[in-house]
Amino acid sequence: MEYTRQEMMAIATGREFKDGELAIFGVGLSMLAGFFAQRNHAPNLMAFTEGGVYGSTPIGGLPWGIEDNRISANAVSFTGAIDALGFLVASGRVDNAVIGAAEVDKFGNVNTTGIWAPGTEPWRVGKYTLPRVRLNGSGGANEIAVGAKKYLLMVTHEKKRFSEKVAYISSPGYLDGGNAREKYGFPGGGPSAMITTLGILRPDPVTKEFILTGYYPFASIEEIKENTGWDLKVAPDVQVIPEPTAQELENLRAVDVTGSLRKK
Amino acid sequence: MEYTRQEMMAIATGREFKDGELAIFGVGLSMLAGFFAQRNHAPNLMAFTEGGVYGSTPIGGLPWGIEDNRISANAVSFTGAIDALGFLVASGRVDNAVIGAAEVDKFGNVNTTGIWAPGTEPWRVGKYTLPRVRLNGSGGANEIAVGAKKYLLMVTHEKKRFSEKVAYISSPGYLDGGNAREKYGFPGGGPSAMITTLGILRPDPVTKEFILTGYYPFASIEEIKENTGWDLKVAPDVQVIPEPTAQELENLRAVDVTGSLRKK
Amino acid sequence: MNKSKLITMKEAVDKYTYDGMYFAHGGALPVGSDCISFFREMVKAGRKDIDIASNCNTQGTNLLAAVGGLKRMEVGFSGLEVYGFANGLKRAVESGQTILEDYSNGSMPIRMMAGALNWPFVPMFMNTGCDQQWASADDPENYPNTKKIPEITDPFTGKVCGAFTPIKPDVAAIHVTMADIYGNAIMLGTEWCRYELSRCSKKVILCADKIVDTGVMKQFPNLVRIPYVVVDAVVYAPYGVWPACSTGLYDSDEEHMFYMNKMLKTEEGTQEYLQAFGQYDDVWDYVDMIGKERIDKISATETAFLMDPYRQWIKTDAEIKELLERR
Amino acid sequence: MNKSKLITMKEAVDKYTYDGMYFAHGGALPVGSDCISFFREMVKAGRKDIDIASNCNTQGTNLLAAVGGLKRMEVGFSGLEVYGFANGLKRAVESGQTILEDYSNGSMPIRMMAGALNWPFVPMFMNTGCDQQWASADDPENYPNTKKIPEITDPFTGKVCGAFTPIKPDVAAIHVTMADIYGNAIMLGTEWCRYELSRCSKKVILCADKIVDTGVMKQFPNLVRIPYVVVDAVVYAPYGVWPACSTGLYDSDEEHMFYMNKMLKTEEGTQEYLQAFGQYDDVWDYVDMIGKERIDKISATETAFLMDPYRQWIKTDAEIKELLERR
Repeated sequence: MEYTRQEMMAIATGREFKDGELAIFGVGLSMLAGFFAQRNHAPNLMAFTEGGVYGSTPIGGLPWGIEDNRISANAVSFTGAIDALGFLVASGRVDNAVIGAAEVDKFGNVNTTGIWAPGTEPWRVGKYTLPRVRLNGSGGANEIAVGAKKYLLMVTHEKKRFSEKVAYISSPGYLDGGNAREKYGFPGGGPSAMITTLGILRPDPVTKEFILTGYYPFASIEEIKENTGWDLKVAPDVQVIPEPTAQELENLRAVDVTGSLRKK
Repeated sequence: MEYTRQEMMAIATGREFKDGELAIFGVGLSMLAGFFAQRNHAPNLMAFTEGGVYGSTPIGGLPWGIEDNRISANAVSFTGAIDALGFLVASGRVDNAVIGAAEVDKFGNVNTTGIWAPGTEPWRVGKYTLPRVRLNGSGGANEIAVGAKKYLLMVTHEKKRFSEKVAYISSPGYLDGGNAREKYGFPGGGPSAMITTLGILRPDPVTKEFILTGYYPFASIEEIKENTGWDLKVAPDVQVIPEPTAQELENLRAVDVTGSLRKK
Repeated sequence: MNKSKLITMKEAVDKYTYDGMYFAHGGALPVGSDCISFFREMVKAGRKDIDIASNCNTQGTNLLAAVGGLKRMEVGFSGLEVYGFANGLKRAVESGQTILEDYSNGSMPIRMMAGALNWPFVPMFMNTGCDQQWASADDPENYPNTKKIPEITDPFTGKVCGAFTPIKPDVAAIHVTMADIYGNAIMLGTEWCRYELSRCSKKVILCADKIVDTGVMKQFPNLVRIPYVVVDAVVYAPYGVWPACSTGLYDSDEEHMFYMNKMLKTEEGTQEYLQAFGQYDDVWDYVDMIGKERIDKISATETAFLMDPYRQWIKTDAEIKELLERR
Repeated sequence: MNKSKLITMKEAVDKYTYDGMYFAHGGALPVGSDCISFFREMVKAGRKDIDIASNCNTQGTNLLAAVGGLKRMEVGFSGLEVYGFANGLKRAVESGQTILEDYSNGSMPIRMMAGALNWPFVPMFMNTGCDQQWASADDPENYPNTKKIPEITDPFTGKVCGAFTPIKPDVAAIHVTMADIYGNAIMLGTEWCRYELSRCSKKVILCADKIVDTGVMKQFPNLVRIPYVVVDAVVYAPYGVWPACSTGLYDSDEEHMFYMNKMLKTEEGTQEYLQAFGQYDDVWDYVDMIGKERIDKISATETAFLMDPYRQWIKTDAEIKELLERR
């Protein structure tokens, strides 16, 4: 079967959503994965966006933003950001969500804020220097990281994106690992998986270090280790993740009408 | 000219509102006084209610409540309690308001919560005993007391209602007098006048004790002192308050269509 | 959003309410927009020891207190506005049967919002420097009380304000003008605390004057302040606010407001009232009990025009019966 | 409510904005519902040293940053969603010209709400335990920072959370779908932070795609989330969100979104862009500049049906000109 790595990642992400869950989707890949799940196996997934758009499905292609008319055209309710991100997400009510990341580390912390020259990261130099490249900041991902019962990290699997320690924590994962989140009283449970373009990493239940638990048919453990910036542990029961079924691909492509994931 | 004490009180209260002020009205007397002012001399008074009903005037008689259809029939906006009482009142934005009171004291503190047998008041016995008679509690008056730039107290002038110290502070006036409010950081300025069925009391600028500054043509200083539960001071420039003009009475009665104030 | 949540009033009370629960109701207004018929059903079911978070007392809490079912109430306003004191509640409080913990009409909805946000506390200037802070019915020996609304210092300015507990009820029944079977709802008139209440409660039951097609939600999504994702059950509750008013649909029934409150003044009167107005089987029976004459009178409301944009989506009683049977 | 607040875009910028002001904008969304044409007018007027509280970056802040007018920005999201990084803002931040203080999309509106409530601080779990708390662009030497979001202890449970400063801008420009001349406004689509923003700002200017008769407000008062009492000025701003979208009226102009952002990448490009799209006299000129072809294309939106209930109240350009002249 023909499919791209992006499509495999979107489908693997979508598989993590169960029917009936309350879920918030961001834009782009994350939204495609979510609406794929709704179409494929979770018809009662209750999806909403950061701005408080409820009960809608995209029309006319991938929305350009979470308030784009493409996602507003058939909504049943519009509220606001405090409702969506405050009452439902940061409060601990949301069951599942997806965060995209420019950089993650072995404890699932996410950086979407900036790229610093190696050695000049704020935590290393004890000073908030300007990033070499300014990225987009956290958006609503911080609320998801703090409040969602569980959430998924979607990341392109490249060494520069999988660091021992991120330059800047835009959205907290397990911080320094173990029970470190407890200190901050976060209502949410932390990231449940990293779904990458090569496989799936899940946190060790105790240390919270992310370990390899599955890889796609086209990838290998070796390739994944090579593309990970920390000494990646491999789960004893690591598995090959089933490739997309014909039905999954059909449903994904029905959502991805403009074919944004089919570009290799 | 024929008018009742209630009508005089409502008109005297209405005279305190200036054109263009942002004002919140409660039900009953307070609402009549406010809408009288809007009709009589303050056409741009911006009135709203505790529940967030904006831009309306009563239809078909005195509303039974601040969310009654009589006040909702021609509104331009309905929001909610946090908007009205939080964003506009407790925050310090409202220019003027009216609070009714079962009991007031010489520093303008208001009790609308209960009547205790003399000697059993919580502050006296150091214990929150049950009131002999349970009243209505503070409603939104506490937010007005805390936040309005200034506000008026409307009280029937009877000795039992004008105490040295109220049994229970439902809505804070000047507390123990002087600068006592400062300790609590209240955004509002405190009560600017007590408008009673006999006259008007205003706070001394320094001590904040309420003193008699005016009385109605049908009342006397003596009558007022007799009906006040503390040793009422009289302002050196105490004045007779002008009786309602024909136009004022006409406008008040146009608002008070059911004649609730005309009952003697 | 393809599962109907429409159940009957009796089913809702049976399934979602229980003795000792922490309950909240909304509008929670003395004169308008509260789920009064839900309270009637709870009284019919004999619910007791109820702990209530209430923006304001209504004829619903007044009735529940009158029958001795109200253990405790946190409230901003305990009267009936121009209709006077709430005799049932007043009697229960003065006799010591109901513990009444006082807050105010601004602090109660903010505490609900804090519950919705899952904050540990919420800082305010309201209710401090006065007896809402110093007097606690829950802890009456400790006066001035320092635990009900403890002081907290602003780390930026050093200013002191009050810290309040958030409100997170077990169950909330919320009156709405219109709801679809999935739980999307439109309110006409002030929301008071209904929006916040729908977000802070563990279970949410909508009591809707009208059941409508979802088409109205898609035409007016900005009016849908309560979306299906926070709702557990939808109940068809025609004239559910009676004898108080529902904006757009009916005015308050002045005669019955006074009559009901007068009857609740005594135990005997309360029983007599329940004999007359607590004996019906379902909502259709309930509407018959109110009677056509009364309904015609209260329905002649000046706010009726507010319903005009939505009439085409209203489900008939026959359609609603079918929706209930089809489950 | 009988004084018109309708003024022209130029008058609004002249009267209410000034160099160094603490400004806020809303929707504040990358792809929809921000007052982009208000930013264009500020750029025309050469406003500089602007300090901005922003839920999200938009083409408005992107443009202001590109011309060097943005001194500082507190923000939740600084990109353009699927349209990519905001090149004008990115350039200003990387060069050190604009100080960017990071928060998140949830904490920014809550800080606005705290400003509206006039709280000294607001406690949250958001943005703690991470670099929004530890890194402060305002105070970069102090890392981990302990003053930007200091810890505060819940007096009830002993739990620790973050204390945030409230936001109280000097001036806010807020896009709304419809406004009447008195300042009552209806928004279609998500509010994001516009409701809170209209309450926390000292001065509020509405930028309305359509000027409507007050009749629509009286028919749909529950849609009027911004009432006249909090509004200082109303500006007719047709296609004011272009090239982003206004729900119910027009879609985002994909081509121009990319083109504009590409041009803002350099100073030269920015000047070229302003030559092409910053040279107009009034809103009628502005609409001509966008051009009929582009307008027809973006107006063919799937959300157009959302406007149907309100069309009868929309004022024509001729009526608006008369309303402006009659002042």
